[in-house]
Amino acid sequence: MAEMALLIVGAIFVNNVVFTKFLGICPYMGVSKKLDTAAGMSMAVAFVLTLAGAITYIVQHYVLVPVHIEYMQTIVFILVIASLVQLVEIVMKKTAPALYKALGIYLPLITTNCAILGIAILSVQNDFDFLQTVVFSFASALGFGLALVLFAGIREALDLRQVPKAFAGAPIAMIIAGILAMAFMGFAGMVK
Amino acid sequence: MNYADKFKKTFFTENPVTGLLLGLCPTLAVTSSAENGLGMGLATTFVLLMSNLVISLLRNIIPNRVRIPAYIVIIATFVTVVDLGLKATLYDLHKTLGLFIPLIVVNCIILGRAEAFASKNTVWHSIVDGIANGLGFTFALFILGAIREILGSGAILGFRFWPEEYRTILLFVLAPGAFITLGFMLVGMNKISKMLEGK
Amino acid sequence: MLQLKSFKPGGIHPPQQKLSAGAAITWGAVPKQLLIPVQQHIGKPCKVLVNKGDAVKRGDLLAESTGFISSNVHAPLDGKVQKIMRFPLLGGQVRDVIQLTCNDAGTPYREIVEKDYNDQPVDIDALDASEIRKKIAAAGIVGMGGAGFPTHVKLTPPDGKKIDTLLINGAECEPYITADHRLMLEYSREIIQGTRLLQRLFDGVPVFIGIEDNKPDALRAMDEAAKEADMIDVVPLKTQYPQGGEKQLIKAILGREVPSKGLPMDVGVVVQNVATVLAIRNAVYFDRPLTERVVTVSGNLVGQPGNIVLPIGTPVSTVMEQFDIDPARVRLFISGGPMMGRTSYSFESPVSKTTSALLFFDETAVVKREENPCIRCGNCINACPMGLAVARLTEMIIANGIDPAAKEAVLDCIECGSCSYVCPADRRLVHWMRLGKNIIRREN
Amino acid sequence: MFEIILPGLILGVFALISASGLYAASKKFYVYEDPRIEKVTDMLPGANCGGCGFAGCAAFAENVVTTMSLNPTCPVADEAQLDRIAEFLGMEKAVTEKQVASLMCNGTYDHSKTMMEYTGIEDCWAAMLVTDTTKSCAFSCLGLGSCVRACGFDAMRIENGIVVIDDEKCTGCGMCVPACPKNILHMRPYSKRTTVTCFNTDKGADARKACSVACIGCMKCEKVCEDDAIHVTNFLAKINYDKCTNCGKCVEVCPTDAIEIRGEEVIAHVAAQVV
Amino acid sequence: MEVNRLLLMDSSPLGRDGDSTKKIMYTVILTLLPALTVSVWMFGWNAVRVLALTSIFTVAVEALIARFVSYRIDFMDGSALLTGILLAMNVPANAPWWMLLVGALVAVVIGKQVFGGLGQNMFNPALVARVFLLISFPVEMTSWPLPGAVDGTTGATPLGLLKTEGLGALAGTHLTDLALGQVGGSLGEVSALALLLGALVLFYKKYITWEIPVTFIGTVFVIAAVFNGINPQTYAGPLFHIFTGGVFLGALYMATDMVTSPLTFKGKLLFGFGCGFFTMLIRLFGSFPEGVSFAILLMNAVVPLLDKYFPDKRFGMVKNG
Amino acid sequence: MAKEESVFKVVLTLVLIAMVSAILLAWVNKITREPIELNKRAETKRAVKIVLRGLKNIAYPEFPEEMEVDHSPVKYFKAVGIRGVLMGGAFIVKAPNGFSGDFEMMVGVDSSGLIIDTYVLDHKETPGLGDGMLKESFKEQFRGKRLAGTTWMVRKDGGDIDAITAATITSRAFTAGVKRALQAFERLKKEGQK
Repeated sequence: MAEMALLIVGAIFVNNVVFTKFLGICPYMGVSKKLDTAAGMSMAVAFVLTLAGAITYIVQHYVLVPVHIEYMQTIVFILVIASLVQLVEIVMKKTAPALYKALGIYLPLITTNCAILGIAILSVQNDFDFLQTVVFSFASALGFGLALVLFAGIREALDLRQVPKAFAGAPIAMIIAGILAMAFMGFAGMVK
Repeated sequence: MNYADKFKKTFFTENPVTGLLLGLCPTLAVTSSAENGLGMGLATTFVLLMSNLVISLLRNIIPNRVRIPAYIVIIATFVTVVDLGLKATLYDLHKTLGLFIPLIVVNCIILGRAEAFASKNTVWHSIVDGIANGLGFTFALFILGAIREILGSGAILGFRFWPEEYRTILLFVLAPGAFITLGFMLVGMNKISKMLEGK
Repeated sequence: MLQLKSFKPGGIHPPQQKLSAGAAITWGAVPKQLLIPVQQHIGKPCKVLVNKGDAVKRGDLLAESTGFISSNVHAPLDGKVQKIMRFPLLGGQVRDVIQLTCNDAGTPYREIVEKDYNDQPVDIDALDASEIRKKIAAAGIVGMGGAGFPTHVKLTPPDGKKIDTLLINGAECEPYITADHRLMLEYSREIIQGTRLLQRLFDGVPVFIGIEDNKPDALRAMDEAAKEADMIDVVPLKTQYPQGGEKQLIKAILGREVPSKGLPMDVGVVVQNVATVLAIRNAVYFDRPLTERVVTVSGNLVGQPGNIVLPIGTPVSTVMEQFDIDPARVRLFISGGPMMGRTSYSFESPVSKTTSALLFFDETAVVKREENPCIRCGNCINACPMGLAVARLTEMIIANGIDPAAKEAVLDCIECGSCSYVCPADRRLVHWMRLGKNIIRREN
Repeated sequence: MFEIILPGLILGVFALISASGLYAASKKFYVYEDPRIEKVTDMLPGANCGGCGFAGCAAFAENVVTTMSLNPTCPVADEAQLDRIAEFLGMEKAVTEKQVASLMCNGTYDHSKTMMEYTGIEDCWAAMLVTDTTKSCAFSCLGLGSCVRACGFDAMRIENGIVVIDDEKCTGCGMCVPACPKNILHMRPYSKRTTVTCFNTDKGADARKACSVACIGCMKCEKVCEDDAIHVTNFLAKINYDKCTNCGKCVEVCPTDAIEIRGEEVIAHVAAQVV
Repeated sequence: MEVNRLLLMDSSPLGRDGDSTKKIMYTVILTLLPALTVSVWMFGWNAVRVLALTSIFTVAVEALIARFVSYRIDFMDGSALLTGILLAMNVPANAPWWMLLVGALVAVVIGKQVFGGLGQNMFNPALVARVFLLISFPVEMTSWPLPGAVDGTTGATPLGLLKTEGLGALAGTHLTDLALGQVGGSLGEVSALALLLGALVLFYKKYITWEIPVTFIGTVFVIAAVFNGINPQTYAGPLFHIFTGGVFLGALYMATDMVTSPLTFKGKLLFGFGCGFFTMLIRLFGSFPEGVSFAILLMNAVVPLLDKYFPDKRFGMVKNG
Repeated sequence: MAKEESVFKVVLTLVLIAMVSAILLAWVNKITREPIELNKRAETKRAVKIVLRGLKNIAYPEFPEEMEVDHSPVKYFKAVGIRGVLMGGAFIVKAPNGFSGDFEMMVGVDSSGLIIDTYVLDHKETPGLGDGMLKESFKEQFRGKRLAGTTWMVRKDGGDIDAITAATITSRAFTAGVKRALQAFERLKKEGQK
């Protein structure tokens, strides 16, 4: 239990996907202009990331490893993830239009969210078991969501302030991310 | 197509990184030194070139409905080729680039160019486009890596600016430094682009 | 010691500056001409009934109300209509005014007025509520505290709104202004008469007269006058700005909070200013329309600050002559108090039903305000009697991105000026809030 | 050989599952949406980068189709792609003549008297909350630049107390018109260069007192106009641009210089083009 | 009547009280004097050197920006000076000059001016600089001169000792030493009482309110007490935790920084709680001995959310009308 | 845009592309497998050479053997002399609980149990801080030490090892790693004597 807690804290704070692993920066920059979109994106990522974590685990351990084609990991994972995302989108659109309205529109963006593939590969590299993989994926998504929502809040507030023209937009966003990354370094060493 | 113009564009005004803000994950992650930046940039250029080439060749064959999965498979193939190839030849570089080689797959630049350009243009043009964008990407990564390396470890590509005993600003080779440096670099590149356009 | 009542949240304590508190109400001479604004109330504009060259008598209807929320305008003096033209009013608006040349220029104004009140009052006991309301509406009475909302509308709550308390506003919290203070001292009996009339309108509900404790003499006088009246109590209030705001007064005296976007009647209360009550009394007792009011004349350029009865439409320049004010030295001229009053640029502008004070300042009293960046100190929020996050709201207004939730808050602003007053960065918070309200209204 | 064929087969199976799955799903869970949205999505670069502010290319395309506007635009697509989308949706610019904004006021500091020192927020609407005018004329341009800030094309500037419009930079977007609280900015066709530079509806004498170049409603222009293009109502001349021919006669007869004709060489140039 | 001077037209209110940004800034600086005096008494001329250098550097950097980047900046408004002094209070007394220069540059440029200057920044500039330095120059930033030591001997802070050597190493440290500042640390970390003395003035002037300091210190106290209660052998006591390190400096002067703290009552409570919580999280489980600066920076990032989702009750927001 | 595509074509194209890709990859994998293996081994070998330098006439196996010390796997290359005598060994150990987790290091020990040198194989310690363990000045103190006679703890914890400034945690992990390697050697020696 304590181990799981550490895994979760580690994935959210200590090794935050965005601030220390540099994964998912594109949506982090792109979808963080408004809090609502940021929250929607976070939920969509959490959903897909957890699902993808589980499926890639199965693929890795029941297909790739037995036939010794670990080198095909990238291509198989991305194919699985891309299809999964599209499938989820299609199914959700029909069966749960309300949910689709809330999450679905972020789904296409997720295919190119490297956090999904990155976390899947990291889980494999860390030799996680199935449960660990799922928990790790979900916690990483929470970390991503935390970064995204924090950042969206700041950007919304920033819209109301007088940022110099040269820095407005992406540059200031980067610098803020830098300061946040600095602050997150305070958690270093918390999880061995 | 005016090649000089095209290259100027992809290096500055429409540089994938500083102009369009694409492919930021590898940009930030591997630029703790100029060498790493260069390596990642070239690896990406290779994938970009090859995928552009193949996709423009197959552009009339691939059905629309499975376009994206097909492109991704093609891209992933070349990424794996690079991965294996680097491991076989430049083992140390591969070790530092690590996780980010497979992630070239999801680098928005590649899929973006595949969709935006290669799927609609001839092979030759797609090759030029791939090289231009790849080099633009490499250029940005190299500059970013160079700045961070000079500030953070006082050296670049093995050449030291000041003696090793002197302090360097460690933060620049760490995660926060990547963001902050890129932030300032965006400002600088914008200024340069404006100057170039002003001419 | 008894804890005096006051409102929460917010509030500030600007210097009182009640320079004219000791000066009894004076009466000037009839001016040569009057410039009577056609509209002196909030609501539908009036229809002008007179034409160029018409001779009018004191009390004649000059402009007629055109709807329920509208108010009549009467001639304060006998005279001849010279012209109807655009003219800058106090507060900077350029509006239609009726220019009236007075027949009795130079005669003491008091004589003319007192003639009216020497008659026997009408038999008020014979009047029923609707007749009283009718008389008030006919007399063109509007809220004389500053807002200028037609009084008869306020006194006619829609069906279903039960009024259980009547408040008389004698707080007069603005610095400098003493007009209501003097009225309460000198006309306490008449005000109580007016109050009882209002009480009758609402079936004898309890009445509280709220007066700030910086006017002990007025408190005593009103207490005395209210002694024999039933269910009329004088409530001393702890001095705090903006105690005179309707919502704040209700909160202070009754502890009730008027809901956002709501009116006092939503919590069963009607609030009337003492000057308005006096006007109501005169209108009902003597059928006199509202054609004059007491105005405080003060400011650092006024040697003898005082309170004077002025016929509506008197050009300010006439008052300045009477108070010996050198126009060349005036740099800042405010109608109303310094917190909520408006600046004006023409000394020819006329006094209206809502002009409570005329303040004249020279260069030395002017604070030149350069807006500095907000440092989010939160003073504005602590001072705001409406509990608004002023700093955030103004940020949104400036950035032109007022989010839906914030819109309601912006519209709640009562423009009391407390936030700007305490802002260390000299930000024009009230002005921005007013602009914000304006933007929201334009959107709708 | 087997070690090479096996991976091929495995990935082939994956592809088969994913392709047929997607195909089946898209059939089974088919939801109608505007087919144009998909078409527009196809025309976009498809980077799904989110750079436009929308959640992906499809969301952006939906916005384009529903609002019929390419604003906000896609930062990745090039001109040609955007043009293609515009063409597909039939959003080509109407071939009507370009409109430009023109100010119906010439109340510079020289022509009208400044009545006060306004020290409030530098914004016309804000000023209107404090005073109806800053000059002797109640209709005049406040010169605080709300329109300048509303103009996205750098076509306006404040000069000598009034706003000056650059006809060449003006794109006729009309954003400045509602930005003016005095309602004195109006749109006119680019080629019609004759304007009444006054909005004062006071009687002649009052108007003249307020501003030396005010329209006094003397009717001279109305009489001299051969095209029935200028009429005085409420002591103010107004031009009907459907009829005006830029003849300039009204300008000549106006006793107060309240009618202006702008850049005559430009008119010649435009005329030549029209022919 | 002819008027030869134009009247002023402006929106109400036309009066103002006497407070100004400058006055606030310089008052805060003055209230830091007791703490500064204590640190000069402890560390001697070195403290004066650090103070002077950071002050000059920050003001100079701001002046240069005001001069060369045509942006409306009043570099003497006291905000740069205050940042400089707070930065000085966050570094060891033996900090080399170049580190202070880097710190000043980071504080003014990255911490403040890139956001648009005074009032626009999201993070406390002095803390941005402190954390920047801590990460960049860990050696210089973690060797603290001992108070009164003339020979330049350095040692760890009590928190540093706790982290690396466990509770046993602290046997000789008395609480009174901690409260008065008789321990190693940065200029401002040393004397909690002197800081409190200065802050009393700020409370009186209402420049700071009780919510953030009380919840901040309270949270630290409670968490420390809980852990100390569970295992007094491993975890130090609550009084140790609040008197040591930067808790007082952080709670009274850094977390309460007007620009970067929430505006609302509930926001302030949560902000203080978060600062305390993260401080203790890092102190107890992280590898940095001290977490105050990280905690405040983190909570700075949450401020927009707090302001947005925990607004104060507006007048008239009553239930059932 | 193309008209409605048939299921057959859609599925077939994707499958074909996938298969071609996979076959291509399999082929690339086949030709690169050997060089990659060589590269991996070359690195280890380089390390072994460094940490066992100065030992003459020794032989060690191509692939490491494995054992367990403190429940942690230790890989090692046994260096044997001409007559099969144990001349030393290179031990790949996990240094536990570094600043950023465990890291892998190699320790070379000679026949008498003295440390020859240390080599860090793969680490994520903070650059400029924790990576002080790569510096000569730090590594020097370990050389020539043996398991006995030294308290294998950093000075702060009452041991004999001078920690890297401001990187006590890394030093602690490093020291523990070295100790582990030495214990492994002792075990090896005992086994050899049996």
